[in-house]
Amino acid sequence: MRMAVTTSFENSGLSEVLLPAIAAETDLDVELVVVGTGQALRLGEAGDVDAVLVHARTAEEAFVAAGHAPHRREIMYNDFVLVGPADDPAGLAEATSATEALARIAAAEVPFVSRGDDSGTHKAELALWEATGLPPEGEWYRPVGAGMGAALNTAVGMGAYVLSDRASWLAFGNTEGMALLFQGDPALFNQYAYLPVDPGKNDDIAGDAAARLEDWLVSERAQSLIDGYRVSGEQLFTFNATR
Amino acid sequence: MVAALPLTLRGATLRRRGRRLVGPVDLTLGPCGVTVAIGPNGSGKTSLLRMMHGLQRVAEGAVDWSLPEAEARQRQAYVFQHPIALRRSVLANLAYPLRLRGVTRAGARAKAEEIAARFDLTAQLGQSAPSLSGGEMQRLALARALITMPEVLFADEPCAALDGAATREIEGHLTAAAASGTRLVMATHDMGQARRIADEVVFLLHGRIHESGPAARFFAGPSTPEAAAFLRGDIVE
Amino acid sequence: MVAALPLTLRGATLRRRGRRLVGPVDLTLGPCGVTVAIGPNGSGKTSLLRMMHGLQRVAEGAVDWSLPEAEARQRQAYVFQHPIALRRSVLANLAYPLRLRGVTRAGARAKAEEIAARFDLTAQLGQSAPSLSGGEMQRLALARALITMPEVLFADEPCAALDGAATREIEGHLTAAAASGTRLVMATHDMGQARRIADEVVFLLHGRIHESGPAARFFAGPSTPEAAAFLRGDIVE
Amino acid sequence: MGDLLAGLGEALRLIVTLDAELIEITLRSLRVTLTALVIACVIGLPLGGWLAVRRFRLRRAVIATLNALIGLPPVVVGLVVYLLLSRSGPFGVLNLLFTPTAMIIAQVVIITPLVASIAHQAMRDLWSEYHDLLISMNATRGQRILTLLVDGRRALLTAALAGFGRAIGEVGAIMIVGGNIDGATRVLTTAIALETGRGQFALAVGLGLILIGLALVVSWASHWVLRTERQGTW
Amino acid sequence: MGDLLAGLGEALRLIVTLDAELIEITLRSLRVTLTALVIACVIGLPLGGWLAVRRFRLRRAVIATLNALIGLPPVVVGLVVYLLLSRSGPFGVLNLLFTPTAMIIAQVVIITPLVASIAHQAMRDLWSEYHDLLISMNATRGQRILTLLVDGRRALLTAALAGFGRAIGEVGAIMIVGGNIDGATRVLTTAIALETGRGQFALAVGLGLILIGLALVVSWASHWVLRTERQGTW
Ligand SMILES: Nc1ncnc2c1ncn2[C@@H]1O[C@H](COP(=O)(O)OP(=O)(O)OP(=O)(O)O)[C@@H](O)[C@H]1O
Ligand SMILES: Nc1ncnc2c1ncn2[C@@H]1O[C@H](COP(=O)(O)OP(=O)(O)OP(=O)(O)O)[C@@H](O)[C@H]1O
Ligand SMILES: [Mg+2]
Ligand SMILES: [Mg+2]
Repeated sequence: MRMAVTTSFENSGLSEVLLPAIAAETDLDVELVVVGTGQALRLGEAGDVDAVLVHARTAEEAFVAAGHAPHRREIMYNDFVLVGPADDPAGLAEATSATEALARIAAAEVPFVSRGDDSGTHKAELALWEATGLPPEGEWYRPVGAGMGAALNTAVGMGAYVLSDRASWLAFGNTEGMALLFQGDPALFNQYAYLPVDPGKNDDIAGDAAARLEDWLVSERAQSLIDGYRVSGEQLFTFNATR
Repeated sequence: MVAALPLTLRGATLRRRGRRLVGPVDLTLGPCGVTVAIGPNGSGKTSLLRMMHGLQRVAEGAVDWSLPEAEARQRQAYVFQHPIALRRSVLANLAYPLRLRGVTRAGARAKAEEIAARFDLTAQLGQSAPSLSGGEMQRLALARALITMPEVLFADEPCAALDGAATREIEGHLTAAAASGTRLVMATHDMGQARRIADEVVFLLHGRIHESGPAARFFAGPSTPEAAAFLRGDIVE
Repeated sequence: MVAALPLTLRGATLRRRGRRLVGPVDLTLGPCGVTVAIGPNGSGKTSLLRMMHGLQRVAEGAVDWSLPEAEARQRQAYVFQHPIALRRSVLANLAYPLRLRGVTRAGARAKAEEIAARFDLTAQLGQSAPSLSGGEMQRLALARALITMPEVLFADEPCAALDGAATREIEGHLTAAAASGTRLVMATHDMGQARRIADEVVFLLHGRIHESGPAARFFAGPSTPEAAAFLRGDIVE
Repeated sequence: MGDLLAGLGEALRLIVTLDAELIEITLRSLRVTLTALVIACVIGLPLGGWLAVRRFRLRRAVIATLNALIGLPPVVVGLVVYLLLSRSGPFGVLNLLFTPTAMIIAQVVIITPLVASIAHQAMRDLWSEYHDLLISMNATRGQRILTLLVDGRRALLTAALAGFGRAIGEVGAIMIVGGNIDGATRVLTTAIALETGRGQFALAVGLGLILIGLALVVSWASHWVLRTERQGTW
Repeated sequence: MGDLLAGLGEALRLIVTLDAELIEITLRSLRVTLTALVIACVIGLPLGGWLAVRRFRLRRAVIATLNALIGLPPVVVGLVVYLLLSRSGPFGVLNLLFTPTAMIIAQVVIITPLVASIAHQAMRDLWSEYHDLLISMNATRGQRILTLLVDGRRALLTAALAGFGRAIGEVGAIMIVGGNIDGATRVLTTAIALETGRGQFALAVGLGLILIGLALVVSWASHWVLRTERQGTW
């Protein structure tokens, strides 16, 4: 079976832990198609993949409402973090909330890289800006229209701040001169959900396999793997599926 | 076998970018004999031969063979003023026209070797054709044209690069071909050669046929002063 | 002005893929006169001229000018057996060697027009050179070679495609050039021409100089049977 | 700079340890690209020859169009092939999406105009040399094209190598139609893109060096096989 | 199929409304690509000519290498240029990263081998025709190359157009070094990649059609200007 996932999931490296376990325990051969959030949902809509794993709640709900998936199953979450130049010109380290952190960036007019691609991360970022009440506009605000990895690379190259999911940041190799500067606000919560594609779309959709994968993903075995996944000693994802 | 000849040209005219290169030409080419086109440089000998052969489309008038054009073309061969060699060996060049006609590789090879011997090219068979000397190249071009035993052979100054002995030998091949039924249409600057082998002469001047007729009569006494001047080797205006 | 001549060949040999095309040749070319290379097809006339001009590197022996090679080359010109035309107009072809030497566009143009008039190419000046007729092309090649007034001119069968009148006219140009100091080295198949203009004859056979000497003596009575046979137009083995 | 050196080290490490995954994706890269190249040559070389020997009214426009199609943006080609092969698309029943076949299709679309353009350009000169002779010998159109292809084979090498290079280095289209699925459609370029996205530059550069090495080997080998640049003219 | 038609509609809409952003990124695409092409031609055409006229021991190897470099994977080129231009890299002080200049640099690296290879191939034939004459006339090496470039200009058009096509459709490298920054470095191809990632396939196809249209206009115009395919040989 094929599952479309977002780049942040693939970049985190979690898939390399889960896939072998899935193969061993359910004899499902899961192939990951790694694309942007919008593209992932379009692949599901066209029936080209059997399931979708993304993190963009509004879009997911619309997907279910349009009948492309029978339901949406929350699996796990991680969180977003604000990353920026290690010398922290905007003083994020002193911020007490995510909105305050962004407000500091806007006030200092230091470069900020935005995904700008309508992905889950991008939507979360826009929601945060809205909460600050400040319009993210100006020379310092750089929407790069690219995936998480490319946006991180751009931010590193520019010495800019960027909102990243924790997983992508921790797994990221090119961290030169950059540091994690703000984290922990509940507003930065990032929920991943599993959407099995409606098997009625065409005959080739492996609805049965998608259901079995869903069962595995919410199993205790999956929970221990997800919660136990560490990069540089840090836990990346937290399992929160309801059984 | 129906013959491709006679060939009839009626008011045939060749133009290039507005300029009239040849014509209008009216001419009938009967079934046998040797026709030699003569005339000063740039008078249109090459253009006339190319037009007859169908390499150049006429702007006005008509060039008619007795057979449909494709069939007639199949029975002709042409030796160019600047020989064109395929970038292959001499052997492959000789075999090429036969291969085009579907002759087997072995059959074509045998025939090519046979004709190479007749044209004194055996030593060069394996050599790359573009590296031949001027005279060898011209012999190759002639041999390649004759290998299909064409009904009509156009030859544009086929002996210009040949030494005395080779010229006479090639003339021998040409007259032998003519005797065995190949209609020969040839352009030459060598008046001695024209005298030796022509049955019929076409004297061109400024793209038109200025005088034509049986060779014997023409060389004995051309009827126009220009032709007379040309035969004397004087400049013709 | 120091002269590029005399040219000395000592044991000069040309090879291609193991085969000896020419040589070993020992020859000295003095400062004036007309040397004509004759010999059957494939005897190595073209190869000898190319070797002297430096177009082909010798495998053994030496080709020595009295000046360093680059300077000597600057004073030579070569007319190829198959004329090579730049894909430009006749005017641009004529002006090209002057432009290479840094002559201004206007200056080169004026000279080109002047020489075109002498070689009867004025009507063709704007025409694309590759579309010239065989004889016109050969006149172009000669004119282009003479436009720089070279000290040495190599000409490989420069009249093969020319009609009788043009041949005599070109011979006139060549002897005029020779008279005004251009050293002429020429290959030809036309024994009449060789007799008319040669001061010195080099008779080649199988890539070697079989006989050479003053033209008058050679044509009056060659000392080898092969040369005699060649002059009679017989096949030379 | 450090990353570049590290990339070199990475490339060496992957090669000397004969990394199993590296071998797998390298072989897949080669298989996809060579298959696409063969198809593109089978279409493009005769097409180039045909355009060289055939005179028709729209010829110039066709050649100019072919030249322009070299610029087909890979992402768009990928997208269009995706839409056609998608299960909801017209060829969905073939179930080709996210398979090497789909990648081959996309690559064929991308490189055929390049191969045909270069081939046409190479054979146009040869045709102007052969034109009179082949017309005079009454060669059929097919025979003319075949003769040009055979006698111009060394010039066509550039066309084939350009097509190979374009295909082996391509990533935009095959990413979309292949999906970069580990073990199924991952090839060198998509792996490089993945590692770049992960910020693993040394690994990405290392894979890139291996890819360039592959292109060098293929180019040298084909030049050697065709014995180019040896003899003067042919 | 619906998406393809919608893409056509989208393209028409963008064009007839003279969408300001479309015009901006289209002009930027053209500026970046044409600048890169000019630089690549200034390097590649004489290099191709030089390889045609010069005989030296490693010539074959150099030509084969040049042919292989056509296959430089754009992502790797982008990465290396990124590493060189990044603030911690050797040319960091120039502050060129994420500017159109960086994109031009990457494109020059990508298309120069293609331009030089095709140019070499085109001029090799012409050189074998002119060889004897130019040697005999004692033309300097520069004059030889210049003559080949001038007399072979129509054949070189294919080289230039291939380079243009490759550059205008390229996305992998310029995405990395340009960053696809809205209003600064976004060009047609990066916009297409963005819309594809967003699942806005119609818009992506629409932009793609505009890009292809651009390539067609450039190709037709240059064929028309050089009056190719008009006269027989030249
Ligand atoms: N494409 C062309 N454009 C313009 N003029 C042309 C073209 N082709 C040929 N000509 C001219 O047409 C005239 C006749 O040429 P043609 O080759 O038929 O002469 P020819 O009698 O064979 O001369 P030669 O004895 O020198 O070979 C020449 O003046 C030539 O310059
Ligand atoms: N590249 C080559 N490889 C092999 N043989 C060659 C090569 N070039 C020339 N030859 C041979 O060398 C011999 C001499 O050639 P050359 O052109 O010098 O003869 P030539 O005296 O000028 O003859 P012609 O009167 O026919 O022009 C010929 O037999 C030719 O086939
Ligand atoms: Mg003629
Ligand atoms: Mg010769």
